[in-house]
Amino acid sequence: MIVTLMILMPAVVGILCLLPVGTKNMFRTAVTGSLISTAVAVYCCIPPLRGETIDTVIWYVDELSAFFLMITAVISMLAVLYSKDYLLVEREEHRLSSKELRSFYFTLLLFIAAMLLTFAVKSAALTWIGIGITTLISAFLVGLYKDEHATEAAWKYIMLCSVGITLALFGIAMLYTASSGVIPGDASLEWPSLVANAANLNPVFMKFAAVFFIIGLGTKAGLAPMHYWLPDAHSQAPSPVSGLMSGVLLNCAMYGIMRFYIISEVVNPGFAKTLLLVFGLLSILVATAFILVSKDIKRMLAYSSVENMGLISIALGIGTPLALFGALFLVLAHSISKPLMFFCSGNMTQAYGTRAMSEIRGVTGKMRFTGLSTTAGALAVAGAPPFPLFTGELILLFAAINSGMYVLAGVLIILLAIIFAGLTRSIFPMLSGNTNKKVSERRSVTRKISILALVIGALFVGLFMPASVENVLLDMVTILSGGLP
Amino acid sequence: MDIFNLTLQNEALTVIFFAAVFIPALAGTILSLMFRYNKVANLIAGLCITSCAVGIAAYPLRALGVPLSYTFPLSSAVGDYALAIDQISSVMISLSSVIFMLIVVHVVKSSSDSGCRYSGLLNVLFIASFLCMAADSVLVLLISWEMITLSTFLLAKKGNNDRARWMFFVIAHIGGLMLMCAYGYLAWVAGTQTLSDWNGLGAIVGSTTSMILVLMIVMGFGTKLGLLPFHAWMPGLYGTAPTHTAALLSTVCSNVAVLTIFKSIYSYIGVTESMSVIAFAIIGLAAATALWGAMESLVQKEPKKILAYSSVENMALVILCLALGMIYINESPVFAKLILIAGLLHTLNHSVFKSLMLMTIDTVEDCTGEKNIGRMGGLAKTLPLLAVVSIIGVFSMAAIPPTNGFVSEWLMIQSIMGVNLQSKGMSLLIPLVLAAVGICGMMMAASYARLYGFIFLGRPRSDGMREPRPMKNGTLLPMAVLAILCVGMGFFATVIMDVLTTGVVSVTGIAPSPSYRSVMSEEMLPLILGVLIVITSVAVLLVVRPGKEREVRTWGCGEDLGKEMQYSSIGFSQPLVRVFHPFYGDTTVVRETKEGSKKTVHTEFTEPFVRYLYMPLGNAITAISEKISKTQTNRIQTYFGYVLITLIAVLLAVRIL
Amino acid sequence: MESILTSNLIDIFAVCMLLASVLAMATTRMHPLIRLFLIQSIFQAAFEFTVAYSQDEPHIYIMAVMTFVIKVLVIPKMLYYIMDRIKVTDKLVLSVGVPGSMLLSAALIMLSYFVSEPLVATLATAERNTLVLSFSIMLISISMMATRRKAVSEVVGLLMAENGLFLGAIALSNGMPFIVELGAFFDVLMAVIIVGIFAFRINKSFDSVDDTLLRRMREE
Amino acid sequence: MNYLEIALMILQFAALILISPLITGIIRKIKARMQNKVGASIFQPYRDLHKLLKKESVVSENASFFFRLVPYISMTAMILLAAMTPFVYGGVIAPYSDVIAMVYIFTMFRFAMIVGGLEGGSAFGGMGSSREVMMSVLIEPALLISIMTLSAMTGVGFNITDISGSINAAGAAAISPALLLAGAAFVITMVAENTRVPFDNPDTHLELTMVHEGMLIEYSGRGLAMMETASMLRLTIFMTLLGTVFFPWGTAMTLSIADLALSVAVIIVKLLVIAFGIALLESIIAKMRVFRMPNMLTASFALSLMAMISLYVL
Repeated sequence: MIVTLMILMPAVVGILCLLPVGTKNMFRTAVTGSLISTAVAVYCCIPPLRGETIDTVIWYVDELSAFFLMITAVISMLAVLYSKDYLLVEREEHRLSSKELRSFYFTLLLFIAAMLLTFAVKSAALTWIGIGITTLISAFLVGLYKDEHATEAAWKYIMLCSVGITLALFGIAMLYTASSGVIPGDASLEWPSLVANAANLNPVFMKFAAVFFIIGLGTKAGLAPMHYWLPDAHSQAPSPVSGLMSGVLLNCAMYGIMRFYIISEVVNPGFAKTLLLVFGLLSILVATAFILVSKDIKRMLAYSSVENMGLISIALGIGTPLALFGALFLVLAHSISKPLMFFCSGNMTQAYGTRAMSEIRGVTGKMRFTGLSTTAGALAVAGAPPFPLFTGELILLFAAINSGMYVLAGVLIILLAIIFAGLTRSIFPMLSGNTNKKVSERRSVTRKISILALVIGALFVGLFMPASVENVLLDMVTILSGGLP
Repeated sequence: MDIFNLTLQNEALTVIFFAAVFIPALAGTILSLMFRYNKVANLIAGLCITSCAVGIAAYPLRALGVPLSYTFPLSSAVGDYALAIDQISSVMISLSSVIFMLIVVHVVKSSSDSGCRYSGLLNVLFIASFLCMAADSVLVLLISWEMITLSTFLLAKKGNNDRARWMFFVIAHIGGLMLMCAYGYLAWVAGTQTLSDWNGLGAIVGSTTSMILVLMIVMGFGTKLGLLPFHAWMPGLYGTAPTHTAALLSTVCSNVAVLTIFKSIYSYIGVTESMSVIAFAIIGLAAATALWGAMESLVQKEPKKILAYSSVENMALVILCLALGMIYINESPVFAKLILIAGLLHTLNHSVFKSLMLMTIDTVEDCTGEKNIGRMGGLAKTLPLLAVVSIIGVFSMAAIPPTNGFVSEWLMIQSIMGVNLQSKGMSLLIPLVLAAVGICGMMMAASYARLYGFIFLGRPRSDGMREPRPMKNGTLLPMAVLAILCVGMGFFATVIMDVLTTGVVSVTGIAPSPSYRSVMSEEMLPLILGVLIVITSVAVLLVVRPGKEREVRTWGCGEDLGKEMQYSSIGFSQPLVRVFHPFYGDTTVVRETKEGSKKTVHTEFTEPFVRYLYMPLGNAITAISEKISKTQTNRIQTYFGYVLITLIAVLLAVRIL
Repeated sequence: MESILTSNLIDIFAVCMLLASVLAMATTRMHPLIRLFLIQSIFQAAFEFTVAYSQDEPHIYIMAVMTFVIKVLVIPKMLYYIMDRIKVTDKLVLSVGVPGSMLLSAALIMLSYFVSEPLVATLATAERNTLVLSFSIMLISISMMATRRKAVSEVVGLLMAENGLFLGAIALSNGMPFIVELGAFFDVLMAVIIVGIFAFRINKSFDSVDDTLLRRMREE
Repeated sequence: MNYLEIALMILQFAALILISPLITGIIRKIKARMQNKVGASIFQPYRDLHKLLKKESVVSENASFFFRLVPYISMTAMILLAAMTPFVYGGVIAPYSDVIAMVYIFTMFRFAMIVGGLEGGSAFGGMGSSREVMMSVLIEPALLISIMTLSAMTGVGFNITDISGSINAAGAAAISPALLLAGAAFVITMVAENTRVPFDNPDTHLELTMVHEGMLIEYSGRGLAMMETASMLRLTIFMTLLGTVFFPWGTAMTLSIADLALSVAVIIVKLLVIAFGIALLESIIAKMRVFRMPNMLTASFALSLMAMISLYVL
């Protein structure tokens, strides 16, 4: 019951925003609405995180989904908070009419509701439908600006993701045929029952299901050869949306792959792992190349999301408990660092009016707060010490070495070093130097709060790991390695 | 000692000690984030000085038997934050804190670049280096090592030297990643995260893997110490960064690196008989780096770059000692102990005289505004006190007897020569190493003579030199302390050697019974030699008292000496460049002067490594990424094609494999 | 009421659907493409009807009716409407050429036979080739999307892939649980509506639906 | 250490310092004789020094405090070395005469002169120092390795007196390829270090030839006197080292009068022979071009290296 409330709350707030009320209190409703829905989501996630899974006809929330739900709720709340002032500026510069503003909030909150739905549902098909809906809704968000770039990006986004989703649907069909003989009736596509008797599913069908599922959802998660929609979509969408998309939307697809990974590892162990390893390495290689070449800050951040998704899939591919712990930690780290960097780049692009990194100079001089937070963001994204991505990469390297994959560790070192070089080479010159553009920091509390919250959150996750959080992660590792909690 | 309850006492003392070290520095960092104006900057620097002062107490506390080991309640994702200061690291921590404190005092006094941001980052650097030396868990070691890199990167910001800083950051990060792998593997083999329980892991792992691990650890730390392939960032960073950052980098960070390499090789991995192959490799590399550093430092155009290469050379000698120790430890442990003491003593001496020299260079730059050594000269007449302090520094760098530089060089040569190795192949090594040390020693002495001669002596070559601004009062204090320390450590070297012996014995586990003194030529020699030099010079002074003097313009064979009549700094090292020509990447450049009529000929020295290794590597990577980025044709059809091809490829692979 | 008649009918309808998609690969104009999609949907409805009839599964009847209503009546009407509104040129630019497309589809069919070899071994004889057919329809329609330059042709390709998918699902295990199929249907419908909206936008901003113009997003 | 030994040591130390100008005089005299010139008397150096000590020193205005210190540093260094070298019996501060310290005291003297040379700010000083730098970079390692070969050969550690004592005791058996090679390298180093003919012409002040003179050009009066004595003392020390360490046979091992007398006679003969050798060398070979010097110096470096390697390998 609480789960349905959690999912419907953002939708309701979205509809409220449509009321023809002044923009001032429309913002107010949006922000307070998202605050309440996050509170409800957190309240709903606390019990599963402590172990009592919610298991009703439609909903199934165990530690894994609660972990993702929590991340989605918190990050989307910060995104809504950040977008309040971001859109005010957009309206002032007449890039968006107030009607579009209102429809933006409606679609944004619907998008959040769809994402919450994906994590909470019990049956694989419903997860698939949830992912389908998020794609369709976020297409509107990507195509918000209605100029040809945005439309083209949205078009590519829908078409490629729909192809991906169709393949995933075929994967689910295969999954159903594999499980229909074994599990009677409607339960045959539900994650818990699938995990329960995963042992006696038909292995050949499961192999095909794995291939289609991983390629289908891989397109959605931005794994290598199918990731080409990601940079266009993330660079054309407004910054809060691109922060939300790369921070949380990619997690939906990764969540789907993880759920399927649990089952497929029981049926034919090692099959999904090799696939994920191959796609992971390919994504990091491609991301390295593009990070070095790209000139636009948001495209570079999108490629670094591709790289992070590659890291997570490699961690899944290694499969040892330490690697799975690393994968989950990387998901958490990425969901915090990437939105932080997107919000900071949002500040910069709005102030300087351009996304080309070569034209943005002297940020710390002119905009002190953004300068400081961008330094933190850049270090977080590049994987420098106090921030969580460094610890995540550390765990991944430890796991790779412990499971004897020295060649993988060697390749990872080289690629991570090049990516580190590429990112720092482009971002840090933007901070130093001086510019003759009239640029000033926006006097907005909400913007500062959201960025500050992310910086503090990143530092906390990076340095400390209280025991309670550690137990949750360990429980999830047991789920991921096939054991029912 | 046992009059009061020792255990309770120690526990409280440890907590108080660590709190007293960390709290002022943390307060300084937080303050620096909030405020921007200068009054607060001095307060922040003051906080940093207090935490350094407390840091100095590490060795005395450790000597009194207080077990400085503590685990923070909060744990991190990869293990908990544990600190433990053992015997050898307490020595390193105390001395590095002394050096750190003096440098920060100089920063405050010279206030050449001491904004809030700068002193805040100094606090961060101190915490990071203290943590790294006192690390007891793998995570603390790796995170604090990377934090040192990060804070140095941010500290090095001056004007737009982004390119040099970026190169440093990337190379140091590559080193960091290598260390991650090495220590990750060791953590897995040892099963525990706490470093103090690691000993003799080499035996479990087998000789070839332990050799690879040693190589990775040495190269990992070598990126920051400046071992051969990784040294190219140093001249760039030292030249453009604020001098105090360079001073901290070459003293505190190098101490941290040497300490951790020493502990890793000798106690975590443990040296076995079959590791001599890697020892040979490291010796070869260290000798080559030392020669390279010496040669390049002779032709640099900026004093800070000369000192950068001198750091490369000195650190290479230290690594040479550590590697030689790996060979001697099985042949004759007593000499292994001697060479390890020599290596560690040289690290301490190096941090003393290098920080002294870098401070003088900063004061020179501050007072005269000149950066290029070719336009300096004649400063000794106008700033005599500075000249006195820096001549002591130059003497100790050039290993002239009464000073500490001489002692560590003397110990090094003794330990290289003393041992008589059984196997023929190994003993062939000794003459070559001795030749390398000899040549480096003299070449560095030449480059220091050039450094001192062309800054302080001769006629001023630019108007900044003719009337330099007076030194800010108080900047001389830290330099004077360091100069006294240089000569003091030269005289009372044996005291420091005994302190280091206990540390070396505790880490390497060599039997303390035949003390290193038995093998040394004459353990009191540094002191006696110093005293003798003083007595003889006083005697000579009395016998030949300075007579009447008449000051006259330097004789210029008839007409007065023109500006160009004086020797130039590149001209000074030109004979040596001709002797060692194949190693220098020198190109002669003909440049039009402003009036266009006169042409001037310059010799440009580019670092051959940058030209033949870094540039091609960088271009290759960008070329490959250029090719890969061509795959993004931006037409949606090709993207569908990619999805289709991946699907077919995977299905075929599944079907065939 | 399983009988030889129904199993033959099932095979015939499946083959006809494959034929429709192969012909779609051959057309060079938009209207016949949509008409072929319509034919394929009819065959698919018929196929579902026969399966429902032979398996006595009530929900497959509803599936057949819904397929007929949506995919035969509603979607083509919408596509035609879109085509008229944005006055797009009927000519379809093929990047591979008709003979090339035919060879490509033949290769894809052979490939799907080769690839689903292990899968087919475990199945009863009846569904064996329907699975392979659905496989090849999907691969052909994706390759159609990859080789046609028109935005609307991509939509048709996507819809044909859906048809192939449903063919496979129903053939293998008498269709998925009902709510799943319902969800899938709505998803397809939503996709077409949104694609329609964006087609208008593309038309407005590019004043043509030719994808070659969609190349401004180059990486410099 | 009874009083006789101490008295003898001080006497020997004083004698070494006092006779150094005499030896330079003798060398000049022999060289003049060979070039059938009469040449100044052998006591001429004493008179020169006496004259210089009384003269007023003219100092350039650019010279800093270090300029006045250099003569004292060099004198201290050389006196210390004189105290260390075994002359008739053994070094004055025998237990502390460490070989490595001696090499570094040589470097101290050379370093002070190089920096002193740059003081005046004139081209001569700069050129002298830069050439001295080139030479010393190649000499110092050769010196270090050749002496180290001896200490490794005898294996008695690093005390110079013990080394010469053990070679002396070994007698004829000590003559090994290592000793001969090290001796040859030491001879070349001696000639190069003291800037004798093949490397630099000590008699003239011609700009082209001068290395050693270039650095002394700014000095006058007492400073010059001290620098001259220091370089003369250096030459004598080198010669005594050659005599008593490389070919030590005959130096006194015990304090008996007979041994002492014999060792005094032997040392005088040795010094004269070496002086004659140097003078002969100077009048046969012409001065080498500056950039041909490195080949000769690397030859000496190679010789010393081979000496040490032969010690280990054979």
